[in-house]
Amino acid sequence: MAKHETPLLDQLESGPWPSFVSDMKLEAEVRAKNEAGIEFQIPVDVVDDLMGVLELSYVHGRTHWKHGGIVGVFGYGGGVIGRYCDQPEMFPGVAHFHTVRVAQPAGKYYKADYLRQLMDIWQMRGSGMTNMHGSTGDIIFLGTRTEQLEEIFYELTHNLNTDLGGSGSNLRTPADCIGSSRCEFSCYDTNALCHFLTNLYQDELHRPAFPYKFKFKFDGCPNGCVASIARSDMSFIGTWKDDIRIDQEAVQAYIGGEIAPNGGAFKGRDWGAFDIQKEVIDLCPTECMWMEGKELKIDNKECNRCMHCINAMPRALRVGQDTGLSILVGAKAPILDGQQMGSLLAPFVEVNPEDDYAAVTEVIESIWDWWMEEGKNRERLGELIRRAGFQKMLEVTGIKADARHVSEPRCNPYIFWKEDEVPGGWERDVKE
Amino acid sequence: MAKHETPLLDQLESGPWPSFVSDMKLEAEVRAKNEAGIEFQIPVDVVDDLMGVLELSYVHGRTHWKHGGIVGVFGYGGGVIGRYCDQPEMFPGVAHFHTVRVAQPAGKYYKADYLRQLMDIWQMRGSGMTNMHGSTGDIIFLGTRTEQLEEIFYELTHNLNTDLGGSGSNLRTPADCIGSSRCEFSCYDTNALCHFLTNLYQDELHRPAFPYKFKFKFDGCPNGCVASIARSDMSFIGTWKDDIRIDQEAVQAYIGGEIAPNGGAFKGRDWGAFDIQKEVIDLCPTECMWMEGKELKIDNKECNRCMHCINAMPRALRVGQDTGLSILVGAKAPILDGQQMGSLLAPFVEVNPEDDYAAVTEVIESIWDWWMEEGKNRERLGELIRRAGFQKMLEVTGIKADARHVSEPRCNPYIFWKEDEVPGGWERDVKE
Amino acid sequence: VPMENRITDIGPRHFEEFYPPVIKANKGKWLYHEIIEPGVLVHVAESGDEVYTVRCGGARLMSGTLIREICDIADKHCDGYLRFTTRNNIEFMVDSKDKVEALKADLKDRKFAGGSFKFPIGGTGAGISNIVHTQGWIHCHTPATDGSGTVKATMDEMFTDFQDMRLPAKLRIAMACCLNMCGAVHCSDIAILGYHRKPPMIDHEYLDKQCEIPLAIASCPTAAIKPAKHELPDGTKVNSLAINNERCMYCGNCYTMCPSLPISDTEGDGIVLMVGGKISNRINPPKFSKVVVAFIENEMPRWPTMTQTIRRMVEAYASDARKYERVGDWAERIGWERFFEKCELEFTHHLIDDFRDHAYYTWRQSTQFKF
Amino acid sequence: VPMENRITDIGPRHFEEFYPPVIKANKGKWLYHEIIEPGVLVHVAESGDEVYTVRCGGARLMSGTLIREICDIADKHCDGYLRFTTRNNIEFMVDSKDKVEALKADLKDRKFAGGSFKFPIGGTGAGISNIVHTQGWIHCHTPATDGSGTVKATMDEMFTDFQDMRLPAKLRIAMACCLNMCGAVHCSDIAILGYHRKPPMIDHEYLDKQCEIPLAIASCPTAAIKPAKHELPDGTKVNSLAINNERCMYCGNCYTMCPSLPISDTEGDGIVLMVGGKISNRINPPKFSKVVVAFIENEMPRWPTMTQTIRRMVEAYASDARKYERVGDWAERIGWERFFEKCELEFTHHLIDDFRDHAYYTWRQSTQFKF
Amino acid sequence: MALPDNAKEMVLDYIEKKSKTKSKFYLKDFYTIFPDEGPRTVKNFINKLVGEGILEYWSSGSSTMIGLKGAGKQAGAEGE
Ligand code: SRM
Ligand code: SRM
Ligand code: SRM
Ligand code: SRM
Ligand code: SF4
Ligand code: SF4
Ligand code: SF4
Ligand code: SF4
Ligand code: SF4
Ligand code: SF4
Ligand code: SF4
Ligand code: SF4
Repeated sequence: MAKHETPLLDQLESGPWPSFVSDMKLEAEVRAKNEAGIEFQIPVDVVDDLMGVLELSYVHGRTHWKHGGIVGVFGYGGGVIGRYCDQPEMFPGVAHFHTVRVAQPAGKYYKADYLRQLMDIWQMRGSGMTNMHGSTGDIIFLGTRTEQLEEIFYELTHNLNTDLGGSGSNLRTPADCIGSSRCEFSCYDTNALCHFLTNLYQDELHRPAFPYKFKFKFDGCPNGCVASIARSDMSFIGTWKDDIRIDQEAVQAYIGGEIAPNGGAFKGRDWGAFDIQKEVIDLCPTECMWMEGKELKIDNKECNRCMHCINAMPRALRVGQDTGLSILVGAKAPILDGQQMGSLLAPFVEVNPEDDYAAVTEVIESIWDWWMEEGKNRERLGELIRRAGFQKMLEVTGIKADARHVSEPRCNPYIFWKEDEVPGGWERDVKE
Repeated sequence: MAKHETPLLDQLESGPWPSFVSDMKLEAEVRAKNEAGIEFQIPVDVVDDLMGVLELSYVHGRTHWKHGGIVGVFGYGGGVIGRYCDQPEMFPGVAHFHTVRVAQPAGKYYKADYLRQLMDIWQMRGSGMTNMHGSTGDIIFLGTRTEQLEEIFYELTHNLNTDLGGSGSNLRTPADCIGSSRCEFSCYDTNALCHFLTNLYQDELHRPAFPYKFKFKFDGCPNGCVASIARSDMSFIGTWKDDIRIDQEAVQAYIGGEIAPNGGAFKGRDWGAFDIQKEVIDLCPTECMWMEGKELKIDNKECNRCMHCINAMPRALRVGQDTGLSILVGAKAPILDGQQMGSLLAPFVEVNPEDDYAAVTEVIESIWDWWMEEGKNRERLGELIRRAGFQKMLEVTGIKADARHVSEPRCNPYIFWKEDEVPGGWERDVKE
Repeated sequence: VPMENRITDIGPRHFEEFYPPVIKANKGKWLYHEIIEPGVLVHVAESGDEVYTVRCGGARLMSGTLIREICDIADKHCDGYLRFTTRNNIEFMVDSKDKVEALKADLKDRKFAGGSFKFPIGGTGAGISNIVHTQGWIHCHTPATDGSGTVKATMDEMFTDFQDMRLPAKLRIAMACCLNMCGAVHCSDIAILGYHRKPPMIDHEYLDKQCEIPLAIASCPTAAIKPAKHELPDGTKVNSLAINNERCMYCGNCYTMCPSLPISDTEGDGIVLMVGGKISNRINPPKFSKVVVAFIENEMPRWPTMTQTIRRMVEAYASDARKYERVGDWAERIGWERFFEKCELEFTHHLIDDFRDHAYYTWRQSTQFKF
Repeated sequence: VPMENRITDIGPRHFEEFYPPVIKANKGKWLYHEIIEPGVLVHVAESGDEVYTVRCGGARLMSGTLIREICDIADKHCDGYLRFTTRNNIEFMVDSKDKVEALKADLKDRKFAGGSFKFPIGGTGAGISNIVHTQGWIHCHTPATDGSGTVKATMDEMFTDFQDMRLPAKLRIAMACCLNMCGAVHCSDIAILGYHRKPPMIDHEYLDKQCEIPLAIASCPTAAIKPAKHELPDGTKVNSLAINNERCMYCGNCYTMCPSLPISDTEGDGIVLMVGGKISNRINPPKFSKVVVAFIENEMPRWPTMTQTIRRMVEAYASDARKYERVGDWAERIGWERFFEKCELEFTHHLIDDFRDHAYYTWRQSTQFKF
Repeated sequence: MALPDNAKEMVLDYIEKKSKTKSKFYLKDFYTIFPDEGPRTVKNFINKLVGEGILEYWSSGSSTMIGLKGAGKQAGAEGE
């Protein structure tokens, strides 16, 4: 028998999409039965109470959580989000209900035994409920009590060789697309770079160093499968400098209808025969492609590497071989000055594991130095750039201004000059 | 003999383009000779001194004028711009050198006798130098002394049936494109509307009523030949609601090369044979045109009246017959918040001389009422709209919000709600 | 606290431990991929090796018990390997085509007691993938709606498109339960956003006891909060706060600092819908989503007005857009005035930007419009 | 002051008095037009009537004597009628083709003593028309360069394009001598803009005598001016002002209110070049001009660096753009990185927007760029 | 609503009060003297006082200010 009636939630059990309500009921039941004989460290009916408070929110149309101040593990500035229920009497199981952010492996690859070990800890010491995964990328353990936090941390680090993720004014848990591990488009090894930088900057990740949060995300190519351009203060997106590789035979196979366009992504509708002119050449944003007889030609100098042709004909076209990444900075959610996407800072940066990605870390660290110095409390990098000016960022990173930095030059003429840029300076004799 | 040496200016006498230096020398010479026996009311060598002070500016790379607060004639708040030379001893002829703005006729049509009468006044009572015309549209009389202002005004009004133009915190002299008087594209009679409103609002034009300047400009169609969208607080641009008229025979004549495309505007280069597909259909921004056999078809519902096809084939295509105008508001130069173009306020307004253009004046006056009430000192309408919000303007003009008001809906979710829009209001019992 | 032998700063596990062998062997040497059917991909390497991926949806609010079931499936079919995608789908990978059918069949068979699929296969190509979303009423203190519930309701409605690839392009739906927008909601084809419409209430009685007044004041981004004395019904005077309601943008920042300033309100809270954003640089640059519905009431438990509005937009898009055209590209091509018409949405004054300087640039500075 | 019989508020003369008869008769009934050759247009009416227009350039700084000559020409060929265009060209209209040649011949023959044409025919179609401009050193108190001089130098350089129609589209050049931009400089294909680069000087000795200090303070849009006491060399203390140079945007507003704050400076002042603006709604909406050269020194009397830079841009445009493509459309199609290359211009940090909120939207939020 | 009978005095008082710091005012400044009146009424009244020669305009060219006839530092420098 359910501890609380949940008539509203129950209506979310029907329909084809996996029902979180059914899943919670399952977990509640498993806990109640406890066939595995787990020594639950938090109330056995925690999931029942979680459903109960959620049902109440469905009745009221309002949340029943309160913010939870500073809870976490000793010496770390983040990794735990505190929460208290505002109806603790009704739902004692979730009166204290903090989440733990656990660092996910790059590319989000797992082995079953590892996941089971995680659940061994979590079903004993927490609610057993998770988010796989949080929006930033972490494994989210959803709901436990303060006294369990150190225990969980101990077991994670000692037994699972796994650390907490980030929260607070820290570097947040970096995340990446699957990259070259399984994607033919990837211009660099996202998993490797993500893992390397995550480890290199563990101190920044765990101990507040910054005015506010800071996020890294790694996309292997401009398709942006981890949405780095929208969700990271620093976005690393693979690109290339040389020519798109063309397999002319495969081009013909696409034209001939032997290969489904776009890796078969449009199979659900009859769009008619593939028309390379209409579907590829005419949609190329730079108009740099054309057919010369049976040959597809690309004026690579004019290509802006938008990926369209490659996406449309992955068996015929491949990204170039002189690869690297572009760094864009400042993406963030709308609070406070409106949403931002990342702005291009470094058009092409070498990705070289041999020298510990020196070209990449140099940009990161010069940006951090500046932001740590100039950023106000709770000012994201993107906001600082807007406040201080793009020019200032170029100055501190030593990157030369370039037309690639803008989608268009300024349309207002309000150019501020520094005194030393103008001959004669500003102090003059008015009587002259 | 020239009064002042002008070696730098002299270098602007060569070259094919009309030389203002030669012209000034001519005027100086004519004055010196005074064959017409004019009783000059300001120094005979005023033009020599004007050249002298200009030469000095060419030597120094700096202006030699100072501002003067003179406004003009009694009871008028504008029409004259005061100027004093900062080297009055060297150039006594231009020590005081105010300009007079004279209202130009709509369409800038003139008859010789009228222009001569104007010059009769001006060569006697001023420098004889003019700007034909000022950027706003006035006839500019360039340079006279204070005591001449009333005389000039008297003669203009009594003898020439002509008034001063605007300056200061007034309605400025309205201006128009040639419109239907000579242009087949015109969707309304710009000359008539411009003249009517200029006269209707003479009080606003001559006596300060506003927080700052206010400009009207009238374009007969979206080609914008008087640049109203860039240069007027309120821009009236002709448009139509029904279908573009097509003469299919003329279409064929264009295709056949019998008529030069675009009214012959491209005759200076061999662009090859006219290609209706490439040059018209493919360039139509809404892609609403196509050939059906020998017939050119337009899906007029999708047309946004960009004028391209009509411009390209003026003998085959004509604007519709259900015409009116769009009102755009807020254009201005960049000082203070950056440049603005006019923003669409009223997509379609009837132009009806029968009822004294009531539909037009209604919008004007509701905008003025708002701006006079809410505008800060020296705040242009465009700035007020930005400060108070587009919504506020819709409210005061009683115009319904419409997707046509935006090029895109807001991308931030910062929607402010008014208390009465939200059920339950803002005062609630926290204890409930 | 067990401080002995404390281990810190070790980061996540190394990814290579978790690579399926075929991935490890062919990393960086993949030649191409194909979506064989919705939810099933093959990637072919230079070596000729293939990896078959079966992708299935999951509610990312997931129990340990379900995770164990996932592990069992991985053990059974995939030597224990699996991964999660960036949109919270689960990917089971096998190294030969033979193994695909059994895996699929196994996944399809598994259902929850309530009848829903545990592991619906899909989410690839020109369809609708899983919705990325945030906490909602399950864990956060500032949500204006629920996350898991709105997502379940929407995915039920969109389910055929999760398992099909009939759309003109990928269509990404994202959900965030408040203005903080924990996710890429601001760049999604369709975004569901929880939104408050009322300034916080003030619990004068407890405020000074529970909150540090200067911190509460400082937390407000619009400087809408000032210190104020308040007289309680019983006549006692307490230190409290006053909120300038006109300036408040309902962000809830103050509630984070001070529990006596609750922001949630049954009638005030609800849903904003945004559309037309995208992330990829394909054909054209990334775009922000635009607000097209200023407010929909919270209709628990299934938010029918919201899901039907989304459905209308998806159908209008499906029938009118061109191949490869994302929702935003389509709206821009036909013009926003047509978008509202075709989606049967009302344009209201709330949708006109009035936030800061940039607002101006979203108004129409042209005579180009459609009647 | 002759106050007797004072007449006020009568406005301009009625336009109909000045319509040539053929215009009056066919107003609103024009069918089409054609540019017969550069500078010569015919408009054909429904009635079959035709009006031939010969357009010629003029320096808009124009003497009464020259205006009388214009009147003589109008009398001789056009029954006394003429008009000015919105770009300060002069239009002589005749009602039959027969009259065109004599008119043209007459116009071509008239030259100034210095050798320049008085009435060069041209300014139509896909060429360069007259430059709209402002006062400059001839009359204004805040210019950073001259108007008439820079225009004369530029039009001499562009003269063949005034008389030809070889360009891909109309190319409009505008000139304004200071930031106030008295004209549509902000929306021109090419804009010449006078620009100060130094804050005003302060003439402490005269300031309090000449200026009302509160008005000077209030005039500053950036609030850079504060009251301050100043000690003159002779030891007397005077009321004066202090300017925060870092905040000053060199607008000269303070000089308008207070002559003791001169803004002009020989080395500080010069030219900014902007490109890519347009007004018409043809094909795409109007566009603002963009700053592409942050500063060029004033080189009197002929500004060779400026005119050569403009020439380079015009030639790059002429050879690379497509038919009907305005300068801004071309730059956007090829990408601004290519624009700078093709025009051989250096991109400097000054060209990156840093003015207010909107600046952000001009940075590149994409991986789409060309190497 | 009509302006009070002593409207003229109120305007002159206002100018007098501020005369230590400035001699010129924007039209809008006068609105504050008659908070209940519409902008047009005040405008017409002020312009009437100009017509009566009590007040006078001063122009920056771009905007117009209003003050007591002959007042202000540069007034003497204007005209001849
Ligand atoms: C004479 C003229 C330039 C010309 O050479 O043609 C002119 C001249 C002046 N303008 Fe202008 N403006 C002239 C058309 C314009 C235009 C164009 C237009 O009206 O189409 C604009 C841009 C459109 C606009 O209004 O925004 C223009 C925008 C300005 C501004 C910037 C206003 C703003 O809100 O951004 C100022 C500065 C100000 O108002 O303080 C200004 C100020 C001035 C002043 C009065 C300088 C001053 O602050 O004292 C100039 C007096 C010059 C002189 O010595 O005579 N003038 N001014 C134009 C008027 C002639 C006429 O009546 O026909
Ligand atoms: C598995 C995953 C990466 C990961 O590390 O987990 C992935 C994998 C692939 N993406 Fe992606 N993308 C993944 C999230 C994304 C995202 C991020 C997001 O949606 O949050 C984007 C940006 C979406 C946007 O623009 O809003 C994304 C935009 C693309 C695109 C560009 C599509 C477009 O029309 O703009 C391609 C190219 C294509 O589809 O042709 C692409 C192509 C691909 C390919 C074909 C790459 C390859 O060769 O393997 C992969 C299979 C595509 C498919 O599922 O149809 N992937 N892809 C992510 C699967 C998410 C899911 O479960 O649904
Ligand atoms: C758990 C998570 C949502 C989820 O359901 O997945 C989350 C939850 C919270 N976010 Fe977030 N954010 C989460 C990813 C994001 C993302 C997405 C991302 O990182 O890719 C964003 C948008 C990107 C960005 O950083 O701008 C995001 C933007 C915010 C913001 C707005 C920050 C801004 O500068 O605009 C806030 C508000 C704040 O910082 O005060 C915020 C604040 C919060 C807080 C801490 C609320 C608060 O102020 O106390 C939420 C705690 C919820 C809870 O009860 O656990 N969260 N937050 C995500 C982290 C899980 C993980 O570690 O994997
Ligand atoms: C005479 C004049 C109107 C007036 O009231 O004085 C005028 C007259 C004509 N314009 Fe214009 N335009 C005139 C200023 C303008 C302006 C304003 C400006 O330049 O300051 C514009 C906006 C320019 C811009 O977008 O920056 C303008 C944009 C057009 C266009 C759109 C061109 C485009 O490619 O965007 C057309 C259509 C066309 O040329 O095919 C047009 C077409 C025409 C036509 C063909 C209309 C007609 O059927 O009579 C006229 C002759 C065109 C020609 O000269 O090639 N007119 N035209 C103006 C002549 C100015 C001059 O002396 O050079
Ligand atoms: S971002 Fe590029 S490299 Fe990464 S998974 Fe997507 S398509 Fe592959
Ligand atoms: S990647 Fe994009 S820009 Fe480059 S050739 Fe292909 S379609 Fe064109
Ligand atoms: S704006 Fe239109 S109507 Fe007016 S002159 Fe130009 S083309 Fe003709
Ligand atoms: S006016 Fe413009 S939008 Fe309309 S049909 Fe012609 S080219 Fe197309
Ligand atoms: S979006 Fe808002 S309510 Fe939802 S998890 Fe993030 S901070 Fe909490
Ligand atoms: S909700 Fe946000 S804006 Fe409103 S008072 Fe609280 S902190 Fe300020
Ligand atoms: S642009 Fe500036 S300097 Fe030139 S006339 Fe206008 S206000 Fe004077
Ligand atoms: S020039 Fe302009 S910004 Fe500088 S001090 Fe003067 S008024 Fe202020």
